[in-house]
Amino acid sequence: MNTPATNFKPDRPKRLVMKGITKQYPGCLANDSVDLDICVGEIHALLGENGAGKSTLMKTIYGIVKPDSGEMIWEGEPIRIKDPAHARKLGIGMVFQHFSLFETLTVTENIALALGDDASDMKALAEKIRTVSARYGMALNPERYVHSLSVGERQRVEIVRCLVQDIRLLILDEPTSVLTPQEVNTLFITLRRLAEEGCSILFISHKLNEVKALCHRATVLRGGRVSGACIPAEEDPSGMARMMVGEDMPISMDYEKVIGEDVFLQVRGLSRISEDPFGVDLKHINLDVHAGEIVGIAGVAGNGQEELLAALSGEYTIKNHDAIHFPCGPVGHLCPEKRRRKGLAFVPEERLGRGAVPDMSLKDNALLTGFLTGLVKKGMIDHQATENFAQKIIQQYRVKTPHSGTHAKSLSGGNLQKFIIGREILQNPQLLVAAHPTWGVDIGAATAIHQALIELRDKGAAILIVSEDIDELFQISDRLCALCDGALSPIKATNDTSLEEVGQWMAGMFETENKTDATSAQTDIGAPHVV
Amino acid sequence: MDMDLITNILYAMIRTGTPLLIIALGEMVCEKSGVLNLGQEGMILMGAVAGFIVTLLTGSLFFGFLMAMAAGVIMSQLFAMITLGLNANQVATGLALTIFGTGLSAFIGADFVGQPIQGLDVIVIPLLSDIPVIGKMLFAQDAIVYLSFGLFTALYWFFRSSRTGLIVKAVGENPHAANAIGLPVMRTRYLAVAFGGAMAGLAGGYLSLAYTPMWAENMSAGRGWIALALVVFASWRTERVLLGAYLFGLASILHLVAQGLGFSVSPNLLAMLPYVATVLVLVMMSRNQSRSKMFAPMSLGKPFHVGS
Amino acid sequence: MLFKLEPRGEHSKAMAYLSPLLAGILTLITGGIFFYLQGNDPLYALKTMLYTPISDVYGLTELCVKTAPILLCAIGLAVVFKAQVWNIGAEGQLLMGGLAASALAVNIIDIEGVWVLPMVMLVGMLGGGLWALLAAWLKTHFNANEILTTIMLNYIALNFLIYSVHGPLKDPHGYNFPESAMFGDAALLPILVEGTRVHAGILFALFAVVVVWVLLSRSFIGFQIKVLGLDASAARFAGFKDKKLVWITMLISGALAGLAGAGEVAGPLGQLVPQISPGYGYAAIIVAFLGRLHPIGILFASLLMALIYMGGEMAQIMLNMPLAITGLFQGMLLFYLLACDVLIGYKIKFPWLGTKAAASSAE
Amino acid sequence: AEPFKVGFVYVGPIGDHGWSYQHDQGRLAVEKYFGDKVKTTYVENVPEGADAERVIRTLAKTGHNLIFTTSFGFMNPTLKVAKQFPKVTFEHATGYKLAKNVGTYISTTYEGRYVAGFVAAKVTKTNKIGYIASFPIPEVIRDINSAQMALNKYNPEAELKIIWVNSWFDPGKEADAANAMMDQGVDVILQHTDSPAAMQAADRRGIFAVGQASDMSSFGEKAHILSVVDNWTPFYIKRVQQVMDGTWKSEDHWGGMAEDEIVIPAFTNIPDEVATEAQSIVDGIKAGTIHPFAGPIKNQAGELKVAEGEILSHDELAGMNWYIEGVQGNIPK
Ligand SMILES: Nc1ncnc2c1ncn2[C@@H]1O[C@H](COP(=O)(O)OP(=O)(O)OP(=O)(O)O)[C@@H](O)[C@H]1O
Ligand SMILES: Nc1ncnc2c1ncn2[C@@H]1O[C@H](COP(=O)(O)OP(=O)(O)OP(=O)(O)O)[C@@H](O)[C@H]1O
Ligand SMILES: [Mg+2]
Ligand SMILES: [Mg+2]
Repeated sequence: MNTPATNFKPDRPKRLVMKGITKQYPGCLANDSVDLDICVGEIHALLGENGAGKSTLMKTIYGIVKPDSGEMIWEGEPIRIKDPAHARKLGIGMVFQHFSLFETLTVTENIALALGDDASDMKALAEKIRTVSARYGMALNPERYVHSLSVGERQRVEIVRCLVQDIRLLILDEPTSVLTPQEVNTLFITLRRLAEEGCSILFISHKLNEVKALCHRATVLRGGRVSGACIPAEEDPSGMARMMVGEDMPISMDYEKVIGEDVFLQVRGLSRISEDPFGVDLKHINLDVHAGEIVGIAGVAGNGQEELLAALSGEYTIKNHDAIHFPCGPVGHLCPEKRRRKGLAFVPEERLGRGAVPDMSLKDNALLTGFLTGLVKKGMIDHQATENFAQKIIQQYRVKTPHSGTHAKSLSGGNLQKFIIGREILQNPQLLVAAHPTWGVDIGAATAIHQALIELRDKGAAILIVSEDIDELFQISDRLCALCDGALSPIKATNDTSLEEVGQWMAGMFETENKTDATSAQTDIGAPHVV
Repeated sequence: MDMDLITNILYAMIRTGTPLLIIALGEMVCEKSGVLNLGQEGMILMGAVAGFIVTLLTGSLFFGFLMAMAAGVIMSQLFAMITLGLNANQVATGLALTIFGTGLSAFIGADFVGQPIQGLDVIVIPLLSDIPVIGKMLFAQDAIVYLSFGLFTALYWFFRSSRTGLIVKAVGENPHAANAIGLPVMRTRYLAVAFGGAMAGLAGGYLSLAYTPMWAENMSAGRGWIALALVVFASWRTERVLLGAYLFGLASILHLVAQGLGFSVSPNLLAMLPYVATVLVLVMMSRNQSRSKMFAPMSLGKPFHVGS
Repeated sequence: MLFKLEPRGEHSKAMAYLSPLLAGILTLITGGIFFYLQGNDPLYALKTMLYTPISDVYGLTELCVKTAPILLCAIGLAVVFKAQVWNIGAEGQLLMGGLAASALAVNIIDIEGVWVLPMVMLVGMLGGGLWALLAAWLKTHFNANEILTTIMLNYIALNFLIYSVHGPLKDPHGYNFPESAMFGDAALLPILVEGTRVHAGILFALFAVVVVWVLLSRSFIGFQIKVLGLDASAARFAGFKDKKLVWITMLISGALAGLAGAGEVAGPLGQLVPQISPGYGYAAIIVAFLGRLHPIGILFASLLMALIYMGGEMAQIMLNMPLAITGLFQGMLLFYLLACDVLIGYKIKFPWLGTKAAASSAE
Repeated sequence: AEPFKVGFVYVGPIGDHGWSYQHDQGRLAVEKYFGDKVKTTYVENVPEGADAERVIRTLAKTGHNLIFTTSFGFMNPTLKVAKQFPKVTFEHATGYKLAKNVGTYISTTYEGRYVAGFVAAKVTKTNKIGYIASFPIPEVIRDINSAQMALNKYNPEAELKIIWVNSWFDPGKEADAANAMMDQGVDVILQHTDSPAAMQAADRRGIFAVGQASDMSSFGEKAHILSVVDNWTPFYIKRVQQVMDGTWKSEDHWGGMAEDEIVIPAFTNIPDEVATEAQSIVDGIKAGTIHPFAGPIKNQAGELKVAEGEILSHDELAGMNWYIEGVQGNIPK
């Protein structure tokens, strides 16, 4: 990752020029006369806080979004891209921020779907997938079903889907957020190689050091407008960050590491076979979280995080009650409500559709988990108390919303996340389990959330954080471990470990006593046989 | 039981199962694309009445069946406009379609009650139909039964090997992803609903032109609901739809056969049998969630709106 | 595209009230055109259908008689549907309720006492409730789709009712015809207005409206039900017990449908007959949606539905129209309502009208 | 002057081509016969539940002078409304309760069924005769017995195979039942259900069938041997005339062949000599010399229920709930 891009000269011919692109969404100007140009063989970064309009701009290129005004020039010719099929014909490929894969179909079928009618010969296509993926060092078995693939492998499918065609412009929307550091390295090698072959690449990422390592040029968007441009190799990350969020926002902080007190959460030998055919089994997990500390669990999504979180929150109950212990005794068999009564609070991964009900007001969403704090009397809702609680969350956590009657779904991602975290923290939990607390959240909001977590820790609560963002984990956790394939790595104080070591853990390179059983168990359920 | 009786039971099983098979296959395609249309009864009845009237007026069974399918398609597009175009609740709209279709067909058909027509004749395939036991069941049926065999084969291939089938599955599983990679989500759904309508209409035509060549109000007698159950029973797999349709066909004639053979159980209780059997089978099929999950369209019944 | 939908940030309150009105107006217009094409004076025809049946006191009481079972079933469905549990089985639950109530009533014909009627009603509720729980059990334990099981259970209940009325519950002195003996006076619902048929069933229904209203808007159970319906994974996350909620909602709706059945046999019928319901359970589904699952909405919707039924009869008598128009009107009304409801969540834009012209009068 | 208003309440749709359809044919005949003097109204598909009373009452209230309620389930509602409208005349079909202004009427379909039994006994080659039955109510039991009486007399070898389909009108099911019976060797089908589906099924397979309620000859060119047709026209015209004239009296009316209320329009597809004999039986029934339920009649257990020379009483017929000797199986519950 640390080979800087050297062999690039900006005087190359332009592959794509965008001029004055404007896109108005109801109530939000997503792109405001944006200019952008990409040269042949260039890796170009697009930076910007959440909602800055990056994805919108990319979707415009791929023909999914029709701009209200502005023009595009493709290899010297003015062009209007009608739809993705048209974009593909031109040689444009896109890897989406949110995967657009179909779990019940095979790799070949998934790729065939995106290729249009010219992919009618499935055998030939499978062969092509094999050669292309081997050529770029991203081995893929075309017959596998997508649901049986890890997230990293799915990412490969997305990329290979673009590569099997004659690719001239590859758009990658936040491709690295789901990869281990090692996988990121592989990806970068591939991308550089593509660029050398003359392919242009548009690369969106929030991770500025990656941008610095990979990209030739960068354009920064802010509130839908181009707010700046730079050569990343010559810029330091905090400078770029300032360009993204403006001067007045806190962008990062260093937090003191502490050592926890008594054990609050004790997990011993937690194993669970997943009922879901697409799920991961948990394999003999041991874990302690002390009061007054933050423990981080790193790992790429789809390695058992959901299952572990469900077991901790009580959404899965465990037959072996002793597997999960609070100071008051075993809780493995208890339902979420009972665990909450014993001091647990929980921030789930999906903020909409789990952490909050999209079609309910913030007030009702405050009641969703806040009902234990005296909001319900004799089975009846105390509407006034609920309203007060909602107001308190909104004020203390600076949730931007007109009023507490707003539906959760109309809040921006970051604001909703602040609301949910606030709701959980205000219940004064003794244990907070939070999944991906700042996923997809802009730097300002992320900093606010981090501060809230640290404050809670300092009040003596035990905190467990599961995240895919290693940088975040290094920043706020006191101790760290990683989850891979349902098994947990050793746990170390953050100061005693390194990015490389955690990266290896994330890739499964660690010893646990049950590792061998675990892998054998994996083989017979790994890929459900499907007729 | 002698051979002849078994031959005849098998023959009747196919005949009784055919309308169910056609409806269920149509509905399966529709559901595979993620749309749940509970308006089967309404579409069947409209198909039956339209087919009957056209045949009576033109004397042509061919036009009759064509019109039956057209009527089904029109009804289904009414449903599609409301659910897909306007994002309305699919369950409620489907029920409304059933009520509306039942009423409308009775209204249109009022003047055509009690008029006889020459129904569809069986086509006996020489030699093949003489094969013992299965000859009659497979090779002495009418054209629509043969068509249903063809339909089954075509759909089996469609979902297994065709690109369009792949698109239908993809749209039903994850319309957002499908939209992102540029698959025509809405067009696929409209067409799938139309296909479902055409099949329901065809089945209606089969009832009024071949099965019992006459028009009578409400003559579908709940077959649409049974077909809906069959699709779940089959966990959205073509070959199981076939199996289910014929099994149900068998169940619904067996109690009649049993009575004829002199078994005396209350016919009221016997009449419950097909429904009890459906529930039991449904229970057995649904129990193992993960098995059916592979084939169940994940976005079934959920509205999808393309923001552009 | 003729028009485009544009999501509103928040649901429009005004449209939630305007949409039924709009749907009603559209139905009237279409109905009028339809009558006109049939060769009737549209205004007179609409008046015959929608006003004449309730133009006198007796008509109004009849409206209550007809409304009671529909309202009871629909109000129960509001509760299950809120939880996104699709109980299509109110019909079967009503039949089982009527059957259970009758089974008790015909065995205590000669017994007097104030407790007789409450017992009969309770047994009816129990019958309907247990029948619904059967579907709930199949759903929670075997994961069987409740839409299909409840439909099948409707057929089974109907056959069971027919069996009972031809067999064990047949009036021994009834010339072998399929109906039970008339109930004893103690088991009959009291008449509210002398000389009419309006019975206490409508009071039960109104009471149920109030209770369900409180349940859904004030109680925590109601909140849990709503959360489950809107977002099952949020309910699980919050620790609400989804299976328990399925059982509770099914029990409530089944018991209310059962009460409706008991009210029919102990009310206007006074005995068990094979046809205690001309499809009230199915009509209730429409009513529940028409009333947008809100108790007050459902109250009005069931009055409207009952009126359309009575109007259908009146149209036959006065205009010689076939019965099919009842179904046509109901289907049309529901179509229009569902279509108009789109305005609650979306604005409709007509791109061909220029860029900003929008049909978004109310927000 | 105001026309005389007559109302009809039907249990089914007039489109059922069976029971309600035939009543409606009677209504149309009344309209035709009286012209402007009479105005008729009908309400179809009236459920035999709580709605019936309202419909009947609405008819009474809207100035109908005579109201025919054409199904058993309307019995109690008819009586209730009749009490409130003493000036209106009511006629209730197939019931057993009379009142001052309520008469009852029923047609003796068993006479037709007896003739059908006779023809079936003569034309069957397999000696297996199918009988599609709806619900085990007295009327249906009575007709099964009547057909069996004919078999006992004219072809004791022949066996009646009864299939209950549990519905008055379900074409698909009736066709299935017919096919199931044909599969078991039946070569003549009688039915006490309303749709012509069995006739059509028989026609396809080249066996014989007897039409019910309406003339079904057009549905079975080769299969149709006779239809037992309900002809309500003479009765309805008579009653309307009586009420108009003020000569109407409440009575329990049983109308059959003698009154032309049960007619057999034609015998088709059968040998002339059978047709001739059948016609003579019809004539005998009309003349009162032949009664289908003439003794001796034994029940299934072989006990003598009606002695030689007597005929089954009216009361026994009205509530018949036992099979006569020769019928196989039990009456279902
Ligand atoms: N379909 C849509 N309808 C309305 N508004 C939309 C739509 N899609 C995006 N927006 C809005 O447009 C703005 C730009 O969104 P976009 O997805 O381009 O942001 P982004 O820069 O990609 O953010 P992120 O870093 O979160 O991916 C946001 O405010 C977003 O809410
Ligand atoms: N699909 C959509 N349809 C309608 N409005 C949308 C849509 N997506 C987003 N919005 C609106 O756009 C605004 C911004 O949403 P978005 O989640 O993109 O915010 P954001 O800028 O990324 O904020 P944050 O940085 O807090 O995540 C919100 O008010 C939201 O209501
Ligand atoms: Mg965002
Ligand atoms: Mg984005």
